[in-house]
Amino acid sequence: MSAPTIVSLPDQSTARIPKVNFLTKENGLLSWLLTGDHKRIATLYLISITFFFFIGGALAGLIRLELLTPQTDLMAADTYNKVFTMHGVIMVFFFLVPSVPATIGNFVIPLMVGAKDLALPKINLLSWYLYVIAGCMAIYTMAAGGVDTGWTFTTPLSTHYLNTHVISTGLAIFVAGFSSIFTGLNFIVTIHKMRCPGMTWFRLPLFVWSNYAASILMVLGTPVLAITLVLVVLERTVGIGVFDPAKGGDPLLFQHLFWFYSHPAVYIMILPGMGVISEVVSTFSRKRVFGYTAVAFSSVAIAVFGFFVWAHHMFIMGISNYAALVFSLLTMLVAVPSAIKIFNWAFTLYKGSITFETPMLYAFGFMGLFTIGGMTGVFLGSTGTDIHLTETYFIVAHFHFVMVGGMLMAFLSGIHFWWPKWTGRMYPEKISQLAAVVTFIGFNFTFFPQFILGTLGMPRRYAAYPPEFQVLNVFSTAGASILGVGYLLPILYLTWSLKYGAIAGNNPWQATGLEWQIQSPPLTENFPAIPIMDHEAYDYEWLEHEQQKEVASVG
Amino acid sequence: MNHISPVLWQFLVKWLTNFALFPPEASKIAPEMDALYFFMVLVSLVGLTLVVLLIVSFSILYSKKRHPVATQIEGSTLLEATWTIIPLGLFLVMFVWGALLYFRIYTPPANAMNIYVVGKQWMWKAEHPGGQHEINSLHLPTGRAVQLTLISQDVFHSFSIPAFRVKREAIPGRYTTVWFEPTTPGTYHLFCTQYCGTNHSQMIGDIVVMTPDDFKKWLASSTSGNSLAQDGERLFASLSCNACHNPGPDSRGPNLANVYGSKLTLSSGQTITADEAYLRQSILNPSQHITQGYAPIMPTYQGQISEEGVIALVEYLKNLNSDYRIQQTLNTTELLPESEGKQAPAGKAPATPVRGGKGEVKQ
Amino acid sequence: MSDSSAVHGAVAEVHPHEHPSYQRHHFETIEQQFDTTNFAMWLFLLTEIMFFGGLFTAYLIMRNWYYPAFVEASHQLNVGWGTANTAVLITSSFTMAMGVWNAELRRKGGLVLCLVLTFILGLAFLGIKTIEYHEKWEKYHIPGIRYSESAFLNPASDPEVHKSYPDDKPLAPDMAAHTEMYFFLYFAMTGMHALHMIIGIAILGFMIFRARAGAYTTGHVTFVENFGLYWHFVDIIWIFLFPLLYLISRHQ
Amino acid sequence: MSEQARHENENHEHHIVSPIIYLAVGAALLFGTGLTVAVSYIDLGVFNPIIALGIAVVKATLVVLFFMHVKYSTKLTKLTVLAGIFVFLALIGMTLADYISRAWGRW
Repeated sequence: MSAPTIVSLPDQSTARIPKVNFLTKENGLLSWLLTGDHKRIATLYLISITFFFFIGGALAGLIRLELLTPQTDLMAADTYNKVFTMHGVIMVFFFLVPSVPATIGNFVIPLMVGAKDLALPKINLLSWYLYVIAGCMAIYTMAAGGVDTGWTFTTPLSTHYLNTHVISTGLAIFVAGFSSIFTGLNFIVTIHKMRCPGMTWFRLPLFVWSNYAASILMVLGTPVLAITLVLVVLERTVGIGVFDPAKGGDPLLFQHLFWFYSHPAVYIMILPGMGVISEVVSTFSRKRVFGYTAVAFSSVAIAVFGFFVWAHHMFIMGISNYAALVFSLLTMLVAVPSAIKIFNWAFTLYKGSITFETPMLYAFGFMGLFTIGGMTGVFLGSTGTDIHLTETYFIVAHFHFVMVGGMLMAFLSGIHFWWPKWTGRMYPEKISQLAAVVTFIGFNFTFFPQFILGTLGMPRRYAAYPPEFQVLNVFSTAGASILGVGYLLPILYLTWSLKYGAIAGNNPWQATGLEWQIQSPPLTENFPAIPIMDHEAYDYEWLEHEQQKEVASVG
Repeated sequence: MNHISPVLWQFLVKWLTNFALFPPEASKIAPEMDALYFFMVLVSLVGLTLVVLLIVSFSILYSKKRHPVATQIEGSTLLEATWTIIPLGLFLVMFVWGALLYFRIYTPPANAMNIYVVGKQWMWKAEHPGGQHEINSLHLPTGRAVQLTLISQDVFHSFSIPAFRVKREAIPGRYTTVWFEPTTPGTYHLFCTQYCGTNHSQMIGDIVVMTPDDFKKWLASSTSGNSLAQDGERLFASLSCNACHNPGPDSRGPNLANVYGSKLTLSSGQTITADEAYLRQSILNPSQHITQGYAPIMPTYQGQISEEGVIALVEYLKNLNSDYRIQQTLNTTELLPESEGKQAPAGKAPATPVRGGKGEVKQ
Repeated sequence: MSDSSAVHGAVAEVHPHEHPSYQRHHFETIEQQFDTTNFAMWLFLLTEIMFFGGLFTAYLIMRNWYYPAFVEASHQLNVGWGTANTAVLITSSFTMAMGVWNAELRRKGGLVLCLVLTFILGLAFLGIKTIEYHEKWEKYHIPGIRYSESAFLNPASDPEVHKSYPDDKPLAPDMAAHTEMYFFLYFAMTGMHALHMIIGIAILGFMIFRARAGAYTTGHVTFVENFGLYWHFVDIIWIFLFPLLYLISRHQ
Repeated sequence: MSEQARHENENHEHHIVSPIIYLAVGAALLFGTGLTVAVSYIDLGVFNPIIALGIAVVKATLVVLFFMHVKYSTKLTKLTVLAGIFVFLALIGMTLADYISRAWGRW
């Protein structure tokens, strides 16, 4: 593409990566393992999350391979059940929930608010260690033979009818939950208390707002999941009966408590992604986000309403019809802020000056796929159509459109966007644009047929299925292999760029955030002097002015 | 390539000739559900087109090449209000429309024919009131409202008939209901859609919809000799329920004739309608709802009667319209072999051997 | 750090810019550090509220369902011990609050005394709890491990309780089985509470050690204050557990 | 620190609560404990749990306001406490709403 670009790199012949930065400040394994620096912890998180993403991805590949044919020929039914359970557990709790907040959020939030670090650096490190411990427990579970409850741990199946490693998985999620709580807690405190002078709430970048909203959900939702899993473990070990209908307990109570976390968890996953999109769309159209306040408050609205919609996962499970009515209505209300965001992003482009670098391509992908994912969510939130569509491949397609089409696109967009800041080097533009396009095509190929499969009635979590569903499943599997390539490419060229990428300079995108006004990679203490925020967020005129001043002073 | 492509080609031809975007509509509710579904698809398509159109046209019009300097715009309250209110309105329409369908599907009409369905790992058992038992299949007549009363013996299952657009979880320990009216004869898929363990994907079956005449023939040919209520009657007698529940003046338990559907006053002062769920609860957890004027002396039958047994008892009580019938069971008690019912093992309906395979085939 | 004094002229006047040793490098002022850790502690307490929230929900639902079982099972608890424990815990909350006050006024002796008192009262609470748990063990009221319903099938078999609650009728067998649910929830809630107490007491021990070295009486009260919040929170949980588990069925 | 945060600081300034207040609160809590035990033995029907929980709420409020210094804290702290109570009640209230309304239309 010979389209004009906003990328402005320093003169490559003279440019050097700054000698002193957070990566080089201290050396040795211990300096990493005992670090309090949010940027180093973010790096640790990035590595461990990528590791789990590829485990989860490999499991997804196995699922698609098994579903290539209607029979259970690649693996037996119970193996298949273990594979999709571990895929769900790893992707949800070890990739999606911590993905953007713990990596990108951890890296840029202190930079964006103009702080030297997160408020509680030791807690931040503790959160990473908890994540690693939980991850080891999950891997132990897999090595020891896996678990086949489905990631939803439906009682009484998980408590009394299965003999797999439910306890170790439950405890792994319990520990991972605390890792997530500490990350969220840290963000809230940082955003409240560590903003630099002049950084008012409405000067914060929208990425900060959306992470703030997600953190509220993390802090208030996750403990309920924790106690629920404790009860499941006790049910298995002691047999206490709260969820056991044979002893007078109520399995629906488990569903209530589980979804009280696990629905807000969906917003924990998607909100930070939305924040990334706000940053990227604004930067590459050189324009302030259209209706900043509306986008900011829609994040908070999603967080608040997100607590009151959990029972829409239980419409056909025998909750009261009247409760279903209320939860359905609230679900409709929570869909509105997402619609607002989509249109606001689209109108940010209006009268902008748009360029099409990789992060922007991923962001476009996000907007399209999230629109489909969000709208199909309304299909499931409406009580009537939910009866037909729930528990089929329609729901699988829906949440993959939101989580993979939405969140993963946003994650990749953000990784590419902040890669120059993180490493000081640019990723190769051409091949990454190719990867973005491949991902988009592969994704649609994989998951769009699943909407049709679901409407036709193919149930989820089936190792074998009626032969008439095969063609669409073949499409889906074929798409998954394209998608796999799309995900392998970034890890290859991003690793390559660590050594061979062009030197990025301070502000390759000419973005306005505080993080772009400092050296890349940043210093350990982020800012040589505490910055003073004297302009609004996304103020491109201010940036131009500053740059002119700089040129003038150098000249 | 040579090896694979004929196979793929075969698939594609087969698929393209049978291509469907939605399953057959075989119940009265299905077209209505599809109407809402297509309305939603339409709204989604319009919304998606709008978003894609906006992105593409802005990308072309305002690319850096054409529009090198961006014009800063703060926002527009009017526009934002528009795209808040219009989606909200559309979503509310979908909410109301969906809720109307939901209430219809989960509120069975009074005159519906009731079929009991028991889910267990990994099979569906259907029990017709006439005593026909089926496994992994369900025969239904067209043109008649059918209510399913579902329960699970172990874990959550979900009874899903895509062609009817209905689905309901079978929950352990509680009855749930769903109803539909089949319209088109044919054989349709029955799926368990709630993940229920290793052989979840084998918990499938056939829904066979027949014309009323064929259905009558089928009923006649697959009867087990006893109706469900008769099974219940024998169980009632063999468990000696009538020792207390009889019309005598000094009976220790309430008389059960005509109890179904009546309003009972409980010892706690509450009133409650005796429906299937209430009858089931009263057999398994009798002391939870004590009828006013009686002592909580009834033993629990939890773990002693299988779900099928409870269903038979409930069906018997539902059809119990006169004291005379109870008197009769009282008299026939001695005639019954002692063993029946008392040692009814879990999972087996007493008195009636469950027929293996598809009930109708063997006649 | 001199850069911040330009921005914070006003603050800087009040607090001359010599940073105390306990100020962490990424904070500008000690007030900011205090505010931040205090706020973080409150957020942590929010997660604790939600953690107990699941148990409270389960308790309320099950109590509604199996009311007679819950009434009679709660008669098995010893109100005397329960009241004593509530008093002990409230007093410990008071001594903890006084400890914070002493720390704020930089009175080392007072602080150590208060912390030791809190420590002792905390141990007393756990001691009484142990007596109660032991009683449950003796009476076969440990759900899932050592359980017998006989006291509910035949109240006269437990003369002690029967004397105080002569109106308790024998429960029907199916209802008596649900008393186990009450005791499970009792152990889950009080056990989770006791776990928090144990953690608190461990931290208290550490604090007494440090307080004697004068660590908290130099004006840096954050740790004592935040621990106080935790301790009071644990007290509040008990303030709700006590009536829910012990009291609300006493009149029957 | 933002202006807002600085502003919050000004009304914060480590308000030191007098021990007399602590003593009074402690006494009130002990009195509340005695009261709630005494009242629980009087048969008031449905009001027994309501009164018991009412007293508990008052006691908890005293602890939060005085022992935990919320009365003298910033708006942010007060808001945090309220948010916690709100979500806690949402969990319990909306779950119970399902259980209560399940039987509607059936009796």
